[in-house]
Amino acid sequence: MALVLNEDQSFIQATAAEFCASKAPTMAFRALRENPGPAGYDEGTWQAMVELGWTGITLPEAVGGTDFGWQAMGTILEQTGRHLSASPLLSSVVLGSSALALSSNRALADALLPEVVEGKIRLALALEESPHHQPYGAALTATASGDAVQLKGEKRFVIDGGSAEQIIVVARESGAPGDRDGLGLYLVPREAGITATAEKLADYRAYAHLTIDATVDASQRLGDADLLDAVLDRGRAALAAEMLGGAQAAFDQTIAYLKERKQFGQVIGSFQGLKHRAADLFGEIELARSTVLDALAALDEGRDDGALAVSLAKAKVGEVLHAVSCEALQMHGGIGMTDEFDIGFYMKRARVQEQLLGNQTFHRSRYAALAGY
Amino acid sequence: MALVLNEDQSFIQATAAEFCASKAPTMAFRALRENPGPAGYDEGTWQAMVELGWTGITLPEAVGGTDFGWQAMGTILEQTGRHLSASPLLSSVVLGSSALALSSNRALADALLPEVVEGKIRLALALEESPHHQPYGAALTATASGDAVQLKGEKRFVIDGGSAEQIIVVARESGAPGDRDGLGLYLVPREAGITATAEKLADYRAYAHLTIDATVDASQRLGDADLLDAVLDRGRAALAAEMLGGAQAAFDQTIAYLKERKQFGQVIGSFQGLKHRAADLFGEIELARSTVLDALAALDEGRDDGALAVSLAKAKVGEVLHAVSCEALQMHGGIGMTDEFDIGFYMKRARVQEQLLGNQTFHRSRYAALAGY
Amino acid sequence: MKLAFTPEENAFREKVQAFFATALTPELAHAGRHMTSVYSSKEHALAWQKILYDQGWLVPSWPEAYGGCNWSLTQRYIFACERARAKPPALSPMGLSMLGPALLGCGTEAQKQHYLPRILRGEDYWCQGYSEPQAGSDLATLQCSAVRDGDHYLLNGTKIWTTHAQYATHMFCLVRTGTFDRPQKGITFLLLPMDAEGITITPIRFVSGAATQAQVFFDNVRVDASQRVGEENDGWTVAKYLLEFERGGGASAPGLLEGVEDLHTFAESLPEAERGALTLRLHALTSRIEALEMAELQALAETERRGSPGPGASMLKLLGTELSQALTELQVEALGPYSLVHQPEALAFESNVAPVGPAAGLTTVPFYLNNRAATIYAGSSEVQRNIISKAVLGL
Amino acid sequence: MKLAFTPEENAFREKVQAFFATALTPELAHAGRHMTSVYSSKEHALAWQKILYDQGWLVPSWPEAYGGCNWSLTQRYIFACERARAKPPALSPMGLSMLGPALLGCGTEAQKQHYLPRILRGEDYWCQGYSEPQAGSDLATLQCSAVRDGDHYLLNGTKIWTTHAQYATHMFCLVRTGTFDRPQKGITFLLLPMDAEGITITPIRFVSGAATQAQVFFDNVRVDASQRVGEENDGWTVAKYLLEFERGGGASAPGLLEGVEDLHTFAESLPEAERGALTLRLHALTSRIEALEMAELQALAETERRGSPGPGASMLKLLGTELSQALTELQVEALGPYSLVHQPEALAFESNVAPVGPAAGLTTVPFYLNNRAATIYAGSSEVQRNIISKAVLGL
Repeated sequence: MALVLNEDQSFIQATAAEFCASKAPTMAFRALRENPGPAGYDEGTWQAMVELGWTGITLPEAVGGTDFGWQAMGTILEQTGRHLSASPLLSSVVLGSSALALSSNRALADALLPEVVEGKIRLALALEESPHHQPYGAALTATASGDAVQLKGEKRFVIDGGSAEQIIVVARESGAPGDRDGLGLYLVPREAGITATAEKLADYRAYAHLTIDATVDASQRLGDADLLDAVLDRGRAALAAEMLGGAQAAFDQTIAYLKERKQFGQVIGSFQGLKHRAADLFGEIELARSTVLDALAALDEGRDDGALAVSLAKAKVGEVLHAVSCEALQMHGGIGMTDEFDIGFYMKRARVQEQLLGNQTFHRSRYAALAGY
Repeated sequence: MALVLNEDQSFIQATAAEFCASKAPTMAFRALRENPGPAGYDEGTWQAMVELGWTGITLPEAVGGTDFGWQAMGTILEQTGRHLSASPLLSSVVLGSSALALSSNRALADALLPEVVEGKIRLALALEESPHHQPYGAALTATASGDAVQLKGEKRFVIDGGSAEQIIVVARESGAPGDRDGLGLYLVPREAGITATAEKLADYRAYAHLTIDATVDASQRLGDADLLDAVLDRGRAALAAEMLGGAQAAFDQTIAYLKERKQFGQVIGSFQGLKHRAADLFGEIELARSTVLDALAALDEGRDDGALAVSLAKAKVGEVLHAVSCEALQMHGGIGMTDEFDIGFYMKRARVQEQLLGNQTFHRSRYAALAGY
Repeated sequence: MKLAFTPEENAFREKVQAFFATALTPELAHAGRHMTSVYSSKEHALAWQKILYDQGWLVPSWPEAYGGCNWSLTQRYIFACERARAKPPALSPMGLSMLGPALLGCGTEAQKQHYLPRILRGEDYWCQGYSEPQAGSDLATLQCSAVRDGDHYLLNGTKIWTTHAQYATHMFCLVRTGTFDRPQKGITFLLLPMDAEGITITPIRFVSGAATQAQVFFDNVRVDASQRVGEENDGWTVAKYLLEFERGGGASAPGLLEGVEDLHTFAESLPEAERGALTLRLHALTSRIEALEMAELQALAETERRGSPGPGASMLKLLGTELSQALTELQVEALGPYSLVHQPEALAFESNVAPVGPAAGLTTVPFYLNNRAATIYAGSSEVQRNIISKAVLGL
Repeated sequence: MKLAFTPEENAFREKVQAFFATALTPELAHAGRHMTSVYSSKEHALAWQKILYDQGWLVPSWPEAYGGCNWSLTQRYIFACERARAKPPALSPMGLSMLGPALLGCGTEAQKQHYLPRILRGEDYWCQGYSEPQAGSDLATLQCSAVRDGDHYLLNGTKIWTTHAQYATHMFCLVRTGTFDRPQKGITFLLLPMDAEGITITPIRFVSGAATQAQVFFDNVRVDASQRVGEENDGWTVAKYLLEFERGGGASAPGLLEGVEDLHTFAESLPEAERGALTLRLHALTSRIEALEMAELQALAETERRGSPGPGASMLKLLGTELSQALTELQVEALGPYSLVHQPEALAFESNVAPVGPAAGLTTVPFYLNNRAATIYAGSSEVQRNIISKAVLGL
């Protein structure tokens, strides 16, 4: 596992911290909430991220990437999580690019990845069909006829599904929903027959309900459930890093408030009841941080226990973010309940993040199953 | 449910409090630990309890009882729990007498109950054969031949099983261990073929491993699983009352210590970290008290939901006693770890009480099953 | 079922059930089932209040002379359970459950005669002016000042977190009339009309998006001295008495148990793995709520005996609000992203916008978010723990 | 497996495994598997210490010049994991893990030259004199006094909770040599032989029945001034430095994970219903311990960088001890009454008394009870939370 960040990772972290604080801070999120625009994030900010090279962090140089790896990518997402910076990093750069980069369909990957790196196209992963994360739950049908494959069905809560130019659709080629066998992942251009309706969730980010009735060439097939699992684990680890940033930010803002707010003639942070709870949260965040770093390192090192490490991290950071966001609001008292204060945003974002790509229950069970218990 | 104690119950409670504090306090328990005597409790104290009428509280006047009911009995056990007073109240008066009083074998009950009330004989219930509470787990065989029944097998952790003159043995007449059908309860005189080996547990009370090879007349049969369930629920409710007394005593002693022990120039009870935990424990004990009172009332009122109320109470009070005994020791600090202080006795007694007649896990599951979830 | 009922009590229960079955209009039933906080809108609260008033069941625990029902504890418990089942809109508590009992206990005869009937008939709609920006948990340091000027007080300052201030006709509030050795001294309890000159109201938007609370500013507002409850500088006594009713007056368990039932039903639609984990946690929560229900029943008996709830109210407030938050946590988790769908337009009565997920999901997150305030208002959980450790445990 | 191992590291692991497989005598293996607290008997601890010393692996993290191994962090982690698997008796930590590092950091060259080799060879057996009856969590108010008398100090007072005082040859202790504005000033760190005139030792019986700790009384005990570590009145600096090693020096996770493994194996013998509930809780615990393991590894790297563990040690002490208590809770519950059987006579090596339940059950409750002290000694959990909130969070 990563015991300390190396020089490259530290540099990337510092750049991301500076960028998010100045270019995509919580104030920008407030502006987006009132006027989300077509994509649900600010296009200018996104292009600036592209220019910083964030679209190529985990990709090989051959496609224009820098190959700094998932630990480096994690430091970026931790910062976007900290500042609630909206962008298609998770949807397009993490989930989308991984699906191409890990695919055995080299022709498609080599053709498209440079465009993703350059920010010319954006990808999204269309997986869920129910409100609970079911990696193998696809019922959307893929029917082959000659070289053509017809895809037909519905997808829910697709992250940035309304703006991505190309959608990676998880489809059922055989078997029944729930079967791991019989899944196929297809790259489908939006205009091939995908209709999107916005689904607004509590965090004001962009999600879409997709109605898909498209026919694509069989060469658009990227892989099966093995690919899906690998892609999802990258998404989960990256999301866990983003959640860690949110937990840290909510905690830091709360500690700052505890040092400032006075009641009973003293700052409330001097009350042992709150001090001890803050100390416990600190310890929990540190534990969560360790699991997230380990999950990212496991992906970089290609360790056998990668999936185990990822589920441990997503479950742990979900549990900690949940607790921190609740305690942050409680410790702020009345003022924390107001829309004027940022702290509530972290709670709303947290509740959605906890559900995305599997909630705590899902990942606890998966961890136990993988550990052979 | 019982909203307040009535006059009789209040009087019995006051008497029990006075008696236990003066005649069977924790000091007496220390003495017993060094020299448990043949029964594991003090015979003189026990006879004094008999004289106070405690053996007949739940029994009808026809057999010499006073018929004050389970709420009254609960007030007594709460006091014995509070002072760690050792006696065969649970084994003989609660479990044993209930088995006779609720039995359809009126001849046997009418003959023996007066003797139990007068303290001439003591009963015990031999149920468990494994270290986990399994009401229907009996493998000990009951083989009928004519009017005689041969009982053969082993029983574990029998409360006061080394001193009771008559043992109620749960035996298997048919079926397999775990089946509710096929159980029979037999009253077996010790001398009919029961050998006892003491099993010393952490709480220094008297438990026995019984080896049974006895032949009794078929008329010694008291009933089946219906009787067993009814008996066990009375035992669980009474034990819950005893545990509530233990939790209350450990809590009270801890609050007193918090008011006395000084560190950092002030009594440690003035630190908000401890104050808030104490306030939470207070609330939990009150919740536990409510469930115990309700369970006892449900037995007195013959309510349909008696078993449900009993499992709720045993699980709740077990959980609270567990938490209180741990917090009590932690809040005492080093001194709480010493044998010289009483607080550790409550923890050791608690761990055994939690296991007896079903631990928290057992009763949570039973509650859920009974509630139809 | 915690009480053994007599045939008379069973008859009473049937009567209550029949009442709820007929008295709720479709719109009120919809409003009751789509609450996004513990408050209904003023319109729905007053409409339902009028129905209860006409039935004579508006304030069961008040003295009969003032509109009470003279019900036994068991009858009140039955009523609470049936109400939880029927889910009518919430009554506005500020007049009925807070000021009313306070006036009954501390008001002058004139105040009772004037205000209590108006409260019952919904002619006056009250809000509560306690907290100030710098006086939250430390309420006693409040600074909003009232200076005596002949037979009036002149008010200056501000109150915050005032629920429904923008809809209220009247406010009861705590103001500072003097400075003494202890901050609790020098506080006075006043009643005032919200249309008085010099009052400005700024609604506060909450995390849920709703603006149920407001900040109220006083600029030389004149209040007649006859509108004082209790003695000058002794308003803390009235305030504490009222807070006991605010904290411990109700029975929260029946409503929570209904929520548990609904969730059990919903859980049956979940995939096996999700259901199992949820059910285990739901059991643990249910048993805690069952225990709370018994504790609330015993507290009801205790309140009847002593006249007011006493410091034990803090324990019930603490447990009741934390359990209600625990329940909403499970609701959010059970519904998954469906609960997080942000679709306020689908909430209105006879709305033609179809909900994205199950209809119940529409209110789940707004209620969840608003309910985070439950452990903050009327004395935060931290304040309740302080009270318990001091007033009950002597620490 | 948290680290990706190189072939060299795998070879190292095999070497360590082979060592443990052959070096443990049957008696030492028995002793290691039947510990009833974190301490082994002096006899077993020293016997095992000698074997490690001869192997050169006694103090891997010390500087090589003083007997350290110059192992990489990965090697130390591998060693910790294999030791956890092999379960040898515990080494006595007072000399090796506490005084040793303190002398290395704060001792004079003469003190290092004299004491460190004697510690390693087991010639001196140390105990720790910190707490006093009135100075527990508030350690800085300690009163045991040392008055300078020429080139000696004259000690009077008492120390309590001194582990193995009755077996120790030496004690390091904190004494008061002056009174200043802050209680932390005026404390001096002294070394003394336990056979000095004027020392009385009274063992303290614990809830488990064992008497591992003692109270030590000083009546005009003379200590040579050369036995002072650090400056006079500045012993708090040494004490705090040492406490960081006591709190954060080790890796507790590998041992806890072994405990989890054992419990998983045992759980398979349980009836279905019990197993299910236990397994769920065991999962939750395991994932916390896994996270702790990573945090410990990172702390190890941090310690190497800064030279001492720092205030983060408080977090690891807090989490490590609370998780170890959580593990023992599950062990007690899993075994049921078997764990509660009180049968100390069956514990001895080659005892001919058969255990009533599973052999593992014999130590479960004694260890459980003794381990309640883990959140009290070396600074209670409350003290660690104070330190974290002050030193780390600035509250």
